[in-house]
Amino acid sequence: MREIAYWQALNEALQEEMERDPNVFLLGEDIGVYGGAYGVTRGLLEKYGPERVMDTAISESAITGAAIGAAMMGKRPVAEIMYVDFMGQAMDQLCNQAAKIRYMFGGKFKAPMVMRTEGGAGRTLGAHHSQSLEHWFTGIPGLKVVMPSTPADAKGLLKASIRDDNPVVFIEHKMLYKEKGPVPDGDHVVPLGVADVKRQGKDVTVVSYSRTVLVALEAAKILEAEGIDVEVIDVRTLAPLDIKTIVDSVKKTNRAVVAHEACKTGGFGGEIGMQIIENAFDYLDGPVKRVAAIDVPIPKSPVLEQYVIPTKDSIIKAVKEALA
Amino acid sequence: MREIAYWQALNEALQEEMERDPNVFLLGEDIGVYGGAYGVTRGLLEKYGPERVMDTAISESAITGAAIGAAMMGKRPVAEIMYVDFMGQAMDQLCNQAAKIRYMFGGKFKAPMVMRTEGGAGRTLGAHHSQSLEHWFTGIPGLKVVMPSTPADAKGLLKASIRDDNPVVFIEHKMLYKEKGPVPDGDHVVPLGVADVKRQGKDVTVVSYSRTVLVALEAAKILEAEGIDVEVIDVRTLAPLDIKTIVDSVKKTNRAVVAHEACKTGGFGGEIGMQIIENAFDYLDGPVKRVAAIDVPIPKSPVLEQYVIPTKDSIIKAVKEALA
Amino acid sequence: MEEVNVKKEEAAKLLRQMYQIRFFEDKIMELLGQNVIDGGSHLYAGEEAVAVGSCAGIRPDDWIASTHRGHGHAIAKGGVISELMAEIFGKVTGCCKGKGGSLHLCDPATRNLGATGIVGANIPVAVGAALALKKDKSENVVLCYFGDGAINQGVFHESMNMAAVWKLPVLFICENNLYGMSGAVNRVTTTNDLYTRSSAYGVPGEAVDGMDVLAVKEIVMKYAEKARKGEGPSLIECKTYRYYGHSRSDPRAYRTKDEEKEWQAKDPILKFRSKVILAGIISEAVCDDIRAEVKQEIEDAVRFAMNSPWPKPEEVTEDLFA
Amino acid sequence: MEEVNVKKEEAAKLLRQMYQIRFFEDKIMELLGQNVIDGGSHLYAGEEAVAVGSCAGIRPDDWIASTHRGHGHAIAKGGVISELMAEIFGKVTGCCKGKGGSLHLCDPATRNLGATGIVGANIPVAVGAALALKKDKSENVVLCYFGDGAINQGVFHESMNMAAVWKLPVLFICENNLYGMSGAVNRVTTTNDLYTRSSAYGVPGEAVDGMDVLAVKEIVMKYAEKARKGEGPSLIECKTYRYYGHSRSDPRAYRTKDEEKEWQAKDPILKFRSKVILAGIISEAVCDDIRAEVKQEIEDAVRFAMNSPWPKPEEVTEDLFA
Ligand SMILES: Cc1ncc(C[n+]2csc(CCOP(=O)(O)OP(=O)(O)O)c2C)c(N)n1
Ligand SMILES: Cc1ncc(C[n+]2csc(CCOP(=O)(O)OP(=O)(O)O)c2C)c(N)n1
Ligand SMILES: [Mg+2]
Ligand SMILES: [Mg+2]
Repeated sequence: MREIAYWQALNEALQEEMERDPNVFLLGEDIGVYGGAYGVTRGLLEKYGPERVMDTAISESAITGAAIGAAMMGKRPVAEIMYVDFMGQAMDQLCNQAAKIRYMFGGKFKAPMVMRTEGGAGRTLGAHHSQSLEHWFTGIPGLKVVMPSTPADAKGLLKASIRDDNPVVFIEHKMLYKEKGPVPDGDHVVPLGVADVKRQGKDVTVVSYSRTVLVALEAAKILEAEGIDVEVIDVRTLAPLDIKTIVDSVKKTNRAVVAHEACKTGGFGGEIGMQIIENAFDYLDGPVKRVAAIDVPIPKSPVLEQYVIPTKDSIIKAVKEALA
Repeated sequence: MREIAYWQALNEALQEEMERDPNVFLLGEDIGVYGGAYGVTRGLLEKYGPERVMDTAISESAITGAAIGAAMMGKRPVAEIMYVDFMGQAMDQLCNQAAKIRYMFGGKFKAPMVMRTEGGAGRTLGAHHSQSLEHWFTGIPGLKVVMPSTPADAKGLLKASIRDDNPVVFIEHKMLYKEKGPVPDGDHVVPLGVADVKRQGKDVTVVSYSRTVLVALEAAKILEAEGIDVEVIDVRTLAPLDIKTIVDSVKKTNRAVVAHEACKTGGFGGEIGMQIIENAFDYLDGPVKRVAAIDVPIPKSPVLEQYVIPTKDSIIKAVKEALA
Repeated sequence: MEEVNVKKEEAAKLLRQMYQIRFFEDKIMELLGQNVIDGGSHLYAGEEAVAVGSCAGIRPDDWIASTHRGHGHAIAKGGVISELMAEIFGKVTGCCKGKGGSLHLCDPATRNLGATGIVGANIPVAVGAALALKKDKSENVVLCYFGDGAINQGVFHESMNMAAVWKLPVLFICENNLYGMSGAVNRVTTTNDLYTRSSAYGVPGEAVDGMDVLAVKEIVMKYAEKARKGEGPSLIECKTYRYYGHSRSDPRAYRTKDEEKEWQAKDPILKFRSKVILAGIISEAVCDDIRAEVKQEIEDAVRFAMNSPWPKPEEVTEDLFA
Repeated sequence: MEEVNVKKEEAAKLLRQMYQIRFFEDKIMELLGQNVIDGGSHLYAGEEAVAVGSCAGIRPDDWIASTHRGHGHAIAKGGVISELMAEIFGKVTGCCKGKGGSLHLCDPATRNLGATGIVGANIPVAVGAALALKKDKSENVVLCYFGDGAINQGVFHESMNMAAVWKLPVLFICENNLYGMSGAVNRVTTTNDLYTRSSAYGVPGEAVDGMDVLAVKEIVMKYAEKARKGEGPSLIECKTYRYYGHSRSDPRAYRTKDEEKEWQAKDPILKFRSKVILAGIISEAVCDDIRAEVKQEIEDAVRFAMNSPWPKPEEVTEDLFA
């Protein structure tokens, strides 16, 4: 299979969906000539023109609101918020308007829109450009939340998100854009709400998403050499969460570790862990373990930044504790 | 002990702290002549004048930012956001600025401020005036989060919050303002970060906060008649969470139920449950149970609203399941 | 004698709609007082000329975006009164199946994009709807209502700018009723004339007597035509007044009884009614008939709402996802 | 000959500060290119006259609130260059102990309230600081910097209004360098003259040549005096240009080489330098000395940063709570 980078996969998804459906359009800051802060919209202005690739002012609330209004009228906006850290400005529009429009209006309107953004640490950008804020959205009924880890998933899930009739928060990871991976040809769509077993194993289940999946896979490889067989589940869609796939795995391995880059306290890992407890308590040989960022804003200093976020070593340690 | 209402207890706390420290001042919408949407600031404008009780325009971002700037300069602002539902407008200022100012500036500035707000369902106000959004804040390192259930705690915790050198999100509950309870005379301060065992019991631990504590106490009373002895823990401060008190209780009862009015998925109950698992797994006779709102926006219709949020019946049911 | 530029049929319609709003709101106040209904309702009484005049100034297939004080908008745009009433009760026959309530009335059939409980939050949504219209090369426009208080929300600024840059067919209708909840316009801003804010965005702004239904209609028609021609947005400030308190419990300590009387003397319904009678456009008898019919209509709506079933608990999870 | 209204000592200081900023930024660019440092740095080269002129127009005990493009502000306000450099490296000797980085420089000692990575987010914070000053009946003022892009954030609007209503001692300094990241002012707004936005709030607004350090100083002094006297805020638009791309990877496709050259021809340092030499205020030799000294100072700062230790992992949880 051909290998392309994550950013390219996203770019393809946008192009293919824009070709397929004239109602799809993009709006956001610096997505036109600039091509997006991480290059995902490169070439699209040239191809589709300024009416379908709309550069905006630095106005995250209005960007989000405009997407909602257009979506209610039958368009399929894909709005970009440059960093998830800037979602603070868009929270009312996203969580009070987009998420609730269908329900509070008794099903009479819908808001089929995608909010593309990116998050995560790793580029030593400090406290305002490195966060993992998915927990803001996962606790809001009415939103779907997607966080792909591979180019193939990035493409397939973005296409599914654009076709979904609901608001989808689509969070990419800044350290993944240049990662390459195989992506199937043709209309590659990955359904929302379906987790993916990225590695089969029988000793312990590691549940993760976004970049941390790759870290978990590295850890699994190292542990393999020590005779520990790790199953790695990529939830891919945090909301709705495919708890069945996770529970099936835990019933097999009897041990679970949840790993993500968000802070430990209040992060989505607690939710995953709790659902494992609720659904597979009797199968567990020990407590569910969490590997997550230390509870601080992401510090600038490269040494501190690396110390704060999960590494393969911290996952290895947790897996061993889970097996102890 | 004298009995006063929750709103009065809060009002007393504000008055006493304004008397004690001239740096304390209030700002927010309709807190002056109007006295606040739920009357908490009644009489304060008359007593302290418009320089210490500052009515603002409907500008939640600027209210929050102004509080931060004043706090950095040595003031002790208590800002009011009328409903927690309107925090969407203030998220950047609160979570990116207030929460991070001390850390990202290497300790060189601090932001001693209180963001008072209220939340919860029960008045059939619909999707935009009934939410429980504490999970937005509990996942942000740098914020303290307080949710009192009784007049005494409301007073004592608000005083402690005002004296605290960090940003504190103080979330009241709209259905509690008129609830009366005993409040000690004098300088009644309740330290942040300390849970309170609101009812001793030996069979099962119910962990809760805010209005749901009262619901849990009602449930406990009914269960008592059936011979089930429930311990009810009011965490009071969600961040920092006093996990020790919770774990000590679970070690005694071996069974835990977490109950709150926020949505189940992504709510703070998952975090509490997960921390119980991490700290007391071997003491548990069964999975931690959650009682929480159904995962929908709060519907207007009174029948649906009551159906969505936890009731004493749902807590009783969960306790019995935990014991089964 | 002042020339009154309205045909008989339309005069009757405008009067009927204003009565509908007034009696609808008076009835809600009564029902709240009797604890027949609960929850918050922000009543539109006193401001009828704004919603009715502005909706008369656009076409039936144009759109509106409404607010927390939205009953008047929904009625003026042609919403089914009994369904609006049932929604405020929280009944399943309501326009949102009882899930929305007073703060969230909506109606795709009459092209009402719906109300929001968050002050100012409909503004960027209206801009987005106008963007969709422009993309479709439609001739339609969007009326976006909001209050004097909402104008101090950040989204107002972002949205005005976006609409101006993209020359979108949206009319920003500022309902300046002098107060937010209690905050007087001239104490929370540095002016009483909020239309002047449009100049910051290179957008035309104009104030109008919001107690005069024909004046409101006229100005909205003027700017709607501009918008249809691709000339972009406008900001229209309607000077008006809400008769009731912000909500039922509001003792209105921030304003005087004199001020209330002053504005009641400019009552939009009485004023319009006497004007059209005086001009011989419709007779007093016809006006009285309309009044009586509307009274009955509201009673019927209440009965409809009362007799309607509550939503069933199983329905609670419906309508979340499409 | 144009009259040059500056004393020798001050001219030397202004020139020195502008050189400090220029060479600091050139050095950062070099270090980024060599991968000696990492992370985002938004460079201030080209805009020196704005920070230096405005800080010269206020008192040492006045305050500033800075932005993502904040190195220049920190230096102009008198920050310790080596500590600023070390912060950008992420070293423990940095002004924020390595926890902040380029986007979060701050310094209570020089009354710099700090920079934020969130566009516009410092604006309400500056308003709050000015509120505190007013409460204390202080004569001090706050300078609040932000870009042409930030002016389209909702907080700008809310903050301007609040500062106007409360007549707070804050000067809003809009650094109009023609672009956000790539968004040209006249494509994301309907004007090129952003100072005009102040009128919406009843606040005075004025534009100034942001390449002329003395002009900037003068206008800031004028409005700072007004603010000290309780006359409230002002909006000062400084027309300027950033020489480098938005960030290192920016190919600058949104602007032309010609435009860049045009602005470089107005270089604030060269312009000021030749002006003061021509006017006989300081000699060319002294200017060259200053230049050389600053070059050395920057080299020293880099050495200091290089030789400084990294923060220790155990320090990672320090400084979160007071
Ligand atoms: C963002 C937000 N802040 C505050 C409120 C509370 N609130 C509801 S209505 C209102 C006053 C609104 O004033 P205005 O915009 O003038 O509309 P009016 O009620 O006068 O029609 C306030 C403060 C809210 N609903 N949303
Ligand atoms: C709220 C927010 N939106 C977007 C960004 C990304 N961003 C960083 S700087 C910048 C451009 C800012 O433009 P301007 O305000 O003109 O300042 P300049 O960089 O030109 O000095 C953008 C879009 C951000 N940091 N914060
Ligand atoms: Mg009003
Ligand atoms: Mg700029």
